[in-house]
Amino acid sequence: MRLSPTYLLFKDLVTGLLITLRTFFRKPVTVRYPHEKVQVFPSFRGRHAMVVDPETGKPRCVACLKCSVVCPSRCIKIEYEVDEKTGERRLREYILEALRCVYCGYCEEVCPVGAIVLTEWFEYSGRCREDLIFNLEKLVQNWKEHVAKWDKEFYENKYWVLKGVPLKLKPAPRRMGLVVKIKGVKVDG
Amino acid sequence: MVRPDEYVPTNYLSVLIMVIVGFIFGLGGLIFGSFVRPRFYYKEKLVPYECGNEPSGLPWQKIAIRYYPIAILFAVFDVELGLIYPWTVGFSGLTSTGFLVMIGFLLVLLLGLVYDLKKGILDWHRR
Amino acid sequence: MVSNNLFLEILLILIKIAVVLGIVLLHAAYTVYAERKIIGRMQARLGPTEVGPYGLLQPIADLLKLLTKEDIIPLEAERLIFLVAPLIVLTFAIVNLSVIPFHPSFIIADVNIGILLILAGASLAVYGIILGGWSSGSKYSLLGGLRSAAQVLSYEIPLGMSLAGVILAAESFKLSDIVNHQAQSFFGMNAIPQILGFIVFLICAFAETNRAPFDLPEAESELVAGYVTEYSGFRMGMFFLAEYISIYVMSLLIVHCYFGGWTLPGWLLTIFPPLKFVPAPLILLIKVYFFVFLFIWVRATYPRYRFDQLMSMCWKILIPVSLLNFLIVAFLKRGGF
Amino acid sequence: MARPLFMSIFLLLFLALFLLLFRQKKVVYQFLVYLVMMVLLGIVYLFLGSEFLMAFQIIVYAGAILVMFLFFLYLYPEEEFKIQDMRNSTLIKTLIPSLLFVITLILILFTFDVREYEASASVYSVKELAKLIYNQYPLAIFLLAFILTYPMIAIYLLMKGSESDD
Repeated sequence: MRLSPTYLLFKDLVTGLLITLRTFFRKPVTVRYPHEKVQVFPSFRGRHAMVVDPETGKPRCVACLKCSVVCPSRCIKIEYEVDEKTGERRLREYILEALRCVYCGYCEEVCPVGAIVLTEWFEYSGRCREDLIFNLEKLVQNWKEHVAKWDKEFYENKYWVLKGVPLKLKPAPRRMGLVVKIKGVKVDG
Repeated sequence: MVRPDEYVPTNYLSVLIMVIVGFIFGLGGLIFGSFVRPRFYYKEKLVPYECGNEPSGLPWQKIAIRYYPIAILFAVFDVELGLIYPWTVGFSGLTSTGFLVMIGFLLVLLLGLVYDLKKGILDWHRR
Repeated sequence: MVSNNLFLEILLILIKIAVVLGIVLLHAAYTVYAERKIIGRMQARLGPTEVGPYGLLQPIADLLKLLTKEDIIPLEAERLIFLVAPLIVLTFAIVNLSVIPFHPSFIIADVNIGILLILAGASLAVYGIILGGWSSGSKYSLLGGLRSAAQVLSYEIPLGMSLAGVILAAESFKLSDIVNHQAQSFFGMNAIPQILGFIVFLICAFAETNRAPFDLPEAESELVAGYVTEYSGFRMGMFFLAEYISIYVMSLLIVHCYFGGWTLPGWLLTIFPPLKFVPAPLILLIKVYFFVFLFIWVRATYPRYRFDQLMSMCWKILIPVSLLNFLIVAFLKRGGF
Repeated sequence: MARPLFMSIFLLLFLALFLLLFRQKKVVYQFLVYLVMMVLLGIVYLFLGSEFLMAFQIIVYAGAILVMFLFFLYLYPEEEFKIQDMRNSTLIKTLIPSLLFVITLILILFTFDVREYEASASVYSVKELAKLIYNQYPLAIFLLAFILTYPMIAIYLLMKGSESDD
C-alpha cells in the first residue's frame, strides 16, 4: 500500500471530480437535430445522384463499368446493351444499393464523364430496404432534387469536377503534384 | 412501567403499517399494470437471455467456492457487530473490565481476519 | 387499549406515511431526471429535453411506460420467487424510511433501536437480490445476484462498524438523539472527529446502494444487467425505485450521523449569526441534496471497480480502518474527551 | 387482553409454518419458510419486551446465518438440491419436531412468573443489558471471541481442500 500524501488525501480522486464539475458548467456540444441543423462540410459525401446532361436531358453514364469495378463494397450493378453498328454502349439500368455503400467516393473519382456523384444531402431514410436501393430513375430524381436546392445554373463542388463547366470556373487542381528534385531533373510525383 | 405479561409493543405499530404499505404499493402497481399492459407471449420471448444464442444447459451450475468464505466471514463479523452495539450504548456504565474485554474481543477477531488475509482466502487469483 | 383510540392512531400514522412516501417518491422519480440531466451536462450533453418543458415530464413518461410494459416471466424461472423478489427489495427500502426523522418532531416510528432497524432492513433486502438473481433461470442473473450478494454483505460490515463509532459518541440508537448529541458537541458534527469513519461510511453507502463505481451487479459490459436481466416492466422499475429510495435513505443517514442533521454547528453560528433563522427542514434538505448530487457526480466521474479489487478493498482496507476509527473514538471517550 | 391473542396467533403461525416447512419439495421454498420463521421469532422477542434481541435476531440469524444457507443454493446445481419428497412420509413424523418447538414456546410464553419481573427488569433496557454482560461475564465474551475465530480457520481448511480437488 502506498502511503504518500497524495494517496491518502485522495488527490487523484478529487482531480477527477473537479474535471467533471468543470464540464458541468460548460456549454453542451449537443445539436438538437430536428430543431437545429448541422453545418455540412463541403467535402461531405451523402446521397448518390446521377448527373443529367442539361442539353440532352439524358444521364451522362456511358456504361464503362469503372465504378462497379472499383467499388469496394460492390454495391453498383450496371445493365447495358451494345449497339451492333457503332459499338457504343447504351445504359439500360443502373442499380446502387445505398445500404451497402461505404461512401468512399471511389466511384465518382473514377468516373471519366462525371456521371455518378455523391451529393451533400444527408437527410434521407427509408421505410423499407427497397427505398434505399436506388435505380436509375431514383438516381436521376436525386440529381434533380439536388439541383433544385441550388439557385446556380450548375452546382459545383471543389471536390469533384463537373465536365462541361468552363475552365475558369473550376477550382484549382485538387492535388498538387509533389515536386521532387533529382539532380536537376523535375519529376512529378 | 407495564407488567410484562400485558406488554404490547405499540410504538412498532407504525413500522408494521409501513411494511404493509410498502408491500401494497408494489403489489398495487403490478395489479394496476396488469389491466393495461399487453400480453403477446411466444416461446422466443420467454427463453432466458443469452446474447441471442440458444441457452445452453441449465443456468444453475456450480460456481466458484470463493464466494462461500465471504458468507461465513460475514456471519462472524455480524455476530461481532451484534455484540458491539450494546457495548456502545451502555458505554458510560462500563467498568474497566467491561471496557477492556471488548478491546480484547476486537483484537482477537482482527487476529483472525489477518490470519485469513495472510493465507490468501480473499485473493481472487490463486497463489 | 380503546379501539376508537387505536383507530385514530392508525389514521394518524397513515397520514404521516402518506406525506413521507409522497415526498420521497416524488424525489426519487425526479432524481432519475436529475441524474440524466446532470450526467448529461457533465459529459457536455443536454440530457432529456423532449417531454415537457426542459424534459420535466420525463419521469412521468417513464413511469407510464414501465406500467404499460409487458411482464415477461421466463419459462425456466422459479415462478413464485421470481414474482416475490422485487417486492421484498422495494418493501424493505421503503421500511427504512420509517425510523428516519425528517424534523425534530416528525418521525413515523419513534423506536429505541432506529439504526438497528435500518441495518436489519438492509440485511433482509439482500434476499430480494439473491433470490431474484437465482430464480431468473439465466446465467447472467445468477452471477449478478451472487456478486451483488457478496458485495452487499461485505460492505455491510464496515458500514455497521463505522456506525458503531457514531452510536458510541451519542450512546443511543435513536437518530434524533445522535443529531442532538452532535449539536451539543464541540465540533458540531461527527464528520470532523470521526473523519475515518465518515470516509468508510461514504464508500460503503455507494456500495450498499449498488451505485457507480461499485455497480458490479449491473455491469453492462460483462453481465448484461446483473440480477435484473430477466426482469421487465414494472418489476424492473421496482428494483430501480428501491435503488433511488435507498440513495435517499443513505444520504439522510450520512447527514444525520455525520453532519448534524437539521442543526448547524455552533461555531458556524458564532461566526455568522444570521444563519440562526434558517428553518430546520431547509438545512436538512440542502445537506441531503448535496449528498444526492455527490452520488450522481461520482457516477459521472469514476470507472467501475473490478470485482476482486472491490472485495479486497472491503476486507483489507475498510474493515481495519473502521475498526481503527471505532477504537479511537472508544479510547477518546474513555479518556474523557 | 391483547397479548394472549397475539401470542395465540404467533403459536398458530409457527405451527402452520412448521407443517409448511416439512411439506415443501424444494430447498428454496423450505428456506423461505425458515426465513419467515426467523423473522417471526424476532417479533416474538419484541413481544417479550426486548427490542434489541429482535434486531439481533433479524440481523444475525435472518440476515447472516441464513445467507450462508442460501449460498449453498448457488454452490449446488439443480439436480443435487432437489431433496427427497417428504410429502409421502407420515404426517406424525413431521409433527413431532414442530410440536416440540411449539410446546417449548408455550412453556416460555405462558408460564412467565410476574414476581420475577422485578429481578429481570434490567434486561429490558439495552444499557442495563450491556452493563450486565460486559461487567459481570467478561470471560464468556472472550471465549466467544475465540469461538468466532474457529470458522475463520475452518475457511482456510475448506479452501485448501477444495483447491486440492481441482
